[in-house]
Amino acid sequence: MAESTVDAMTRPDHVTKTRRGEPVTLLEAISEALFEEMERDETVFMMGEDIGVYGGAFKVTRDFQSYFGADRVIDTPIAEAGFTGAAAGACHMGLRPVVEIQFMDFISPAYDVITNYIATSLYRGSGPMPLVIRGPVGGGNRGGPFHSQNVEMAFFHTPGLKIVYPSNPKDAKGLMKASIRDDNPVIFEEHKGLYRAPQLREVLPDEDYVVPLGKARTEREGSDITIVTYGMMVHRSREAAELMEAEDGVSVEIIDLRTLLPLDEEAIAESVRKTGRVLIVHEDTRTGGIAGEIGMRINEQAFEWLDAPPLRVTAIDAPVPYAGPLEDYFLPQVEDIVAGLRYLAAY
Amino acid sequence: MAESTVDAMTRPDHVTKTRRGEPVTLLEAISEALFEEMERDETVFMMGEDIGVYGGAFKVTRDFQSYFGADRVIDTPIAEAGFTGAAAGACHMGLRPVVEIQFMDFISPAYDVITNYIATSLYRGSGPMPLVIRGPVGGGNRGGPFHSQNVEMAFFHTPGLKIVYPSNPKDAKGLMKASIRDDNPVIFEEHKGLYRAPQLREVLPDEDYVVPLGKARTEREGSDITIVTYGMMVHRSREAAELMEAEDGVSVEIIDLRTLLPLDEEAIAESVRKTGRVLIVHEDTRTGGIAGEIGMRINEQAFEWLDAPPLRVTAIDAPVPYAGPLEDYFLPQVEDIVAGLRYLAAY
Amino acid sequence: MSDGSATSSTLIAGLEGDQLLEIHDALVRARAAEERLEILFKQGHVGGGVYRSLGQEAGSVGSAYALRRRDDGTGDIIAQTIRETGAVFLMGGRPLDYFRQYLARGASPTGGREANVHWCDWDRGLVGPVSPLGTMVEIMAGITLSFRLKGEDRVGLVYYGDGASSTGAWHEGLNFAAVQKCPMVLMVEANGWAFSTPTARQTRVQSFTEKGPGYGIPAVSVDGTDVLAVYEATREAVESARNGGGVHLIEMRYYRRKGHAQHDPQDYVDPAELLEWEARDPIRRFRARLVEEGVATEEELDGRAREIHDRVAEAAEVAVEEPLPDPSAALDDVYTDAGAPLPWTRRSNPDPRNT
Amino acid sequence: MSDGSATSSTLIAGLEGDQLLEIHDALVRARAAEERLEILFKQGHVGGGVYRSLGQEAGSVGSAYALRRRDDGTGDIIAQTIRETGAVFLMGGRPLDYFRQYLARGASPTGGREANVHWCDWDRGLVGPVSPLGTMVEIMAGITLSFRLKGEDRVGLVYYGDGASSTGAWHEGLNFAAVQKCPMVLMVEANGWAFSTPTARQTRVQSFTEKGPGYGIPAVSVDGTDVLAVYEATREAVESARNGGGVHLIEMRYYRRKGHAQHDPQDYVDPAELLEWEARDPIRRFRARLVEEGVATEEELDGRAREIHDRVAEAAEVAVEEPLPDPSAALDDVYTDAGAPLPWTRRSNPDPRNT
Ligand SMILES: Cc1ncc(C[n+]2csc(CCOP(=O)(O)OP(=O)(O)O)c2C)c(N)n1
Ligand SMILES: Cc1ncc(C[n+]2csc(CCOP(=O)(O)OP(=O)(O)O)c2C)c(N)n1
Ligand SMILES: [Mg+2]
Ligand SMILES: [Mg+2]
Repeated sequence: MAESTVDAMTRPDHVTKTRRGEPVTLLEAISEALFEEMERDETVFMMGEDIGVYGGAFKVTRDFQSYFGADRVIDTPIAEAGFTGAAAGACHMGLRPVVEIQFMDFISPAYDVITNYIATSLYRGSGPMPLVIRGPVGGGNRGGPFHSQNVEMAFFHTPGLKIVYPSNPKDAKGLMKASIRDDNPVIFEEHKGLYRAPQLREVLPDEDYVVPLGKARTEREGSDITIVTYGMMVHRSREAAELMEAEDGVSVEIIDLRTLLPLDEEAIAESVRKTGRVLIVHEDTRTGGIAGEIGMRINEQAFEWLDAPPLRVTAIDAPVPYAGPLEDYFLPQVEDIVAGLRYLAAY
Repeated sequence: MAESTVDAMTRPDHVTKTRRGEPVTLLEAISEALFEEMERDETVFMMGEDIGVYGGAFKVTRDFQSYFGADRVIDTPIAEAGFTGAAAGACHMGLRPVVEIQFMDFISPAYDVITNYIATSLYRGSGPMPLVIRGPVGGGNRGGPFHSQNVEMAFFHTPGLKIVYPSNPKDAKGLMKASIRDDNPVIFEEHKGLYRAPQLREVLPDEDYVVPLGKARTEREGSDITIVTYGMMVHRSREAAELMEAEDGVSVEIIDLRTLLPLDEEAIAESVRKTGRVLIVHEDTRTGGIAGEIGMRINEQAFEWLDAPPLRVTAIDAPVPYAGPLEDYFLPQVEDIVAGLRYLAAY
Repeated sequence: MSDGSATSSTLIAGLEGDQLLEIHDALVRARAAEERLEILFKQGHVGGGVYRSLGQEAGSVGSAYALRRRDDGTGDIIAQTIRETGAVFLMGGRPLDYFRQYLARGASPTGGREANVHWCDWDRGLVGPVSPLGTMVEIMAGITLSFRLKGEDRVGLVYYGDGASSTGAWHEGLNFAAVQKCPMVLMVEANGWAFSTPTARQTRVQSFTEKGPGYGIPAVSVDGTDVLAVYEATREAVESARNGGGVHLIEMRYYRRKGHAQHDPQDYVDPAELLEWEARDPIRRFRARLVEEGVATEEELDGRAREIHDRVAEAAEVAVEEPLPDPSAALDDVYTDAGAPLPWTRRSNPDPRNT
Repeated sequence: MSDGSATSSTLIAGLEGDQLLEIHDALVRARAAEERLEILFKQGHVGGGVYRSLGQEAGSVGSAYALRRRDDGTGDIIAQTIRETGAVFLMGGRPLDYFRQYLARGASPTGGREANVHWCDWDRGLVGPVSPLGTMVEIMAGITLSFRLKGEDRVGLVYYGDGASSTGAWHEGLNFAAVQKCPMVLMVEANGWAFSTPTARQTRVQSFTEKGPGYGIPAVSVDGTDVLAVYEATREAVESARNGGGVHLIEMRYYRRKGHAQHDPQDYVDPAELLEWEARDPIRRFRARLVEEGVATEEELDGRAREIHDRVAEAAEVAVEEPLPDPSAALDDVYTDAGAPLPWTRRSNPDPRNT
């Protein structure tokens, strides 16, 4: 586009770690994906609050503006509906915008334009929406009710949208690239608790890879019980699975959904047909959570194979409280998953 | 309140039919409930677009303004977020506002204030929210993508809210009174296709009755299969049930949820424990629809009693199309329910 | 009746006779199509709402006439409202498609999925609007931002009524566009009403030009019944926007002479006001003007009008004869890479399993 | 440094010496509490974000001082922001509760469920704000609408930063309140920044008073570092609102001298600007003024300041010693008639069935 000036000499260090064979965090993996896509395709540009000079509240786009210019990394007014709607307009003109919502909790003012305009554009004959709406989600950081939300269920019910929620750096980079290249609007959730988690740091393939949307991943093979989960809960589930293996000799398979919409029904059904027992684990609140849809898909696709009811472990049905003890109580813990697995194992 | 002037002599005819022993439509039942509550409790007042002079797009509040005055029936600017938020402020000051959304599709600009402020007020220590947000929903009227939506799943996932969706005049009146008297925020959905449906016209008890929130109703007793449904689909389900009885000799029980949130889990489980087979029917789209949560509750409460998988009949996963043939294809039809019941009966 | 402002404006407008006649035809075509639509509605051909722009045609035609109109996707773009029949036709939208949309025909631009003027044509510069008011300001902000980013000297014109100005979307979109200096012109259709709500219950401003300074953008008010006045005001704003002048606001003052939609009896409106505005009918005004200035005779204009009415009637006939869409088309185009799945209950032998 | 405007304003303000000292103490208390909070933060006592109002204390104290402050639920009401520590204390909010909120103590007004100044006290006239910007204009519109409907002569003051003015909620709430002639005053905290975004990238207006006419409301701008100037401007607006004058807007011009929150190094800020505004420190200014006018001596003021710092330190101590909330309190108060159900996995012997 007009004023973008790409100077290969000054690529910021923190987006070239993979080229240098260094391990990256989930946050750095996302930064690399965004940076590489902007270099690869000049129709990709970004809008959001404080993403330019400041590099974003979590520094995901640090130094992007000085590298790509202020026309490709645009600091917006505080107007989630305004700039998300504007991004939709840009899609019509052949651009591929990526908008950052500073905290995904603040996507709510854009609920109208996302569900009514963006999700319906193709169906109404107005054309595709190659748009990515990304930002930090999730609890455990003492952020209180408005800096801790998971937003998938605000949009999961809207046909036309895709929803992505990575659990590790490798997936995050590949999924972000796939999302940017997808011609449909994608809501991309990045868990604050995973952003810089040191234990997730890994060396990524130094190549232009994508992780296809709509395909789940087997995080861990197992034969007795299936856990269907995503995001932060993949890791709590692994802890629980290892504990079950060690203490109870129960073998737990973990399906990491990666993409929530469209849901990889086949991967879920296949695992359940193998184990006959399933626990759905999500960090989000219970009633109306995604576990319902997953359970229903299992009823439809694998009922005959069930040896026990599909059950779920989730956050409690309340806003996200601020105080540590309250928030920890609000969130699903490893002990909850273990309790759920034990109940299913004994069923 | 200050300027409300109640003159018993001039009560509009259309809100006194029950007193005169005349049958009422679902729309008239709601008008009566609103009118009687405003007479009973002067802290009740209304805001919305065109509800005053015009009496509302569907005339639910016809003549209310001339009767109760312009301070209790307020014509607002086109600002769903603005006047819904203002209604929340009025709750804090001891008032009990009822806001009309002209078409519930347009509640989306208020999504932010409803989910983040209104639903969390009590939890944040700001006090109760005796607020009713009501308006027309539902398809079948050739309204197209923005005048046909069902909005329950936009809010079903938000703890702190209640959601009501009546299927007949008697329930509608009692549920509206209960909603206005409830100290929690209630989203009240009124199906356009039921508003004036002549076959629903009935004589209501001439007394101040309420239908408690959170309690389902058995629309029809049966022994072989349970249908869990609400709103317009109660009537399509009845048609299907009668056809099954007549043609297949299958006895179908129909549970009319009436309140979607909180969900009457007990009533659902009880019926399923009796029949062992369940079909969930909703007009809203499939993925992320309420059938998921209902199926999950059944898994949790009545799995042992299931002789077949809990299944669902819903609208297709798309926006609501305008053309008759498209919209009819989009919506669940009696034939779909029959097909679902036959599958379960044969399972 | 002729007034100075108008006389001067013809000269200033500097339009040739055939251009003036083109404008005349556009005005007549808009009204003819809407009148024909009303007939189809009364005959039961229209499922959804039917909207009129009676008395607002000059605003619609005059503003769109100031645009760079192309059919290859390189021209200016408008976001039309239900009151912009005239602009839609001027941009290249066909009366046939207009009727197809209202009649939900399978051959309509949206395949029967959407109604009325809610259709998109990127070649001719028509955005596909949605109903939630205010949204299109946000969308047009992004479209015109793209023009600036790509260095294209195109302009976007977004129409909205007085009522839409109360929405948060209108505000967020307008402020964003203003800060980003987007080549966007916001046309405020100040027709006195939002459904049954008078402008005074919508806002405290006397004129929407008062909102300009709050966004740091120029704003002018124009007589929306004077097609040339609207044309000139729009041409100026559009040229300024095209040359880096950023966002402009133009208030068109006129009156909604019909109800909000067909079903609205307008019983809340003072009949005297209606008569008053009928006397300022934009088409009668412009006709008189053309005759006065010797651009055409009454007879010539009658002839053109008859011709236009005939063409419009033919288009309506064609649309009426066309079929509704194939039901299963409801499943298509939910995603670029997938449609909605066929309901399991509609399979030849119903089964929820994907087998 | 003393300037004419200020001198004249003391007189006009017509405040007694003890009132002036009350204002002085309020300014000092706000800053003392925030400085103490910063210490607690560095000691690791605070989980959430820590916000400062350094340089904005005069706007906070001066405006709230103009209100009818009560502790029985009959007075005026404010919707505070994170920059309004001074106003919160003036209204009757206690430093102890302030620390409890930030430290998420079980005894905090929100029982540890919410953070910072996001707490509600209807007796003293504090609304419990939420984070999504703009929302509180809508809420306050309804609170003040209620005052009008109930015939109470109370006023609502809603504070918001320059950045919040870009939100649709701000617009919808303000326009609604203006049309409804609500007794509401909107205080625009024009501190030059929204996080890292300068006001010029937020809006094209030079002053937020330019937004007044777009809502048909009076708007004035005031030096936000001059506590008496803010007091007088607010008093006038509040009295007008109280007497049926409808909505007013007041822009407080000052500067956010600290980062957006603790974690913000402010590296995007020109240090020269910081020095410039430090020279206009509202507390130093007002102290000098009091001494100049002979209201108090340096020593007296030092004594009062020491006293206040001690009290604040004590409150902090108390809060630090207090326990965090009981975990299961997370389940309460979701509905007036029900809490969240206990997770089935946490029952003595886990079972999903309600038995
Ligand atoms: C957000 C939203 N709320 C409500 C409506 C319903 N509605 C459709 S048109 C209309 C009135 C619009 O008035 P105005 O903007 O002045 O346009 P006009 O009809 O006068 O041309 C309303 C309230 C809507 N479309 N969108
Ligand atoms: C709708 C919304 N979007 C984003 C945020 C994140 N956020 C919190 S404060 C802030 C900056 C606010 O700036 P301003 O309104 O000027 O207040 P100040 O911090 O300068 O006092 C932002 C962007 C938010 N709280 N709400
Ligand atoms: Mg209008
Ligand atoms: Mg600021």
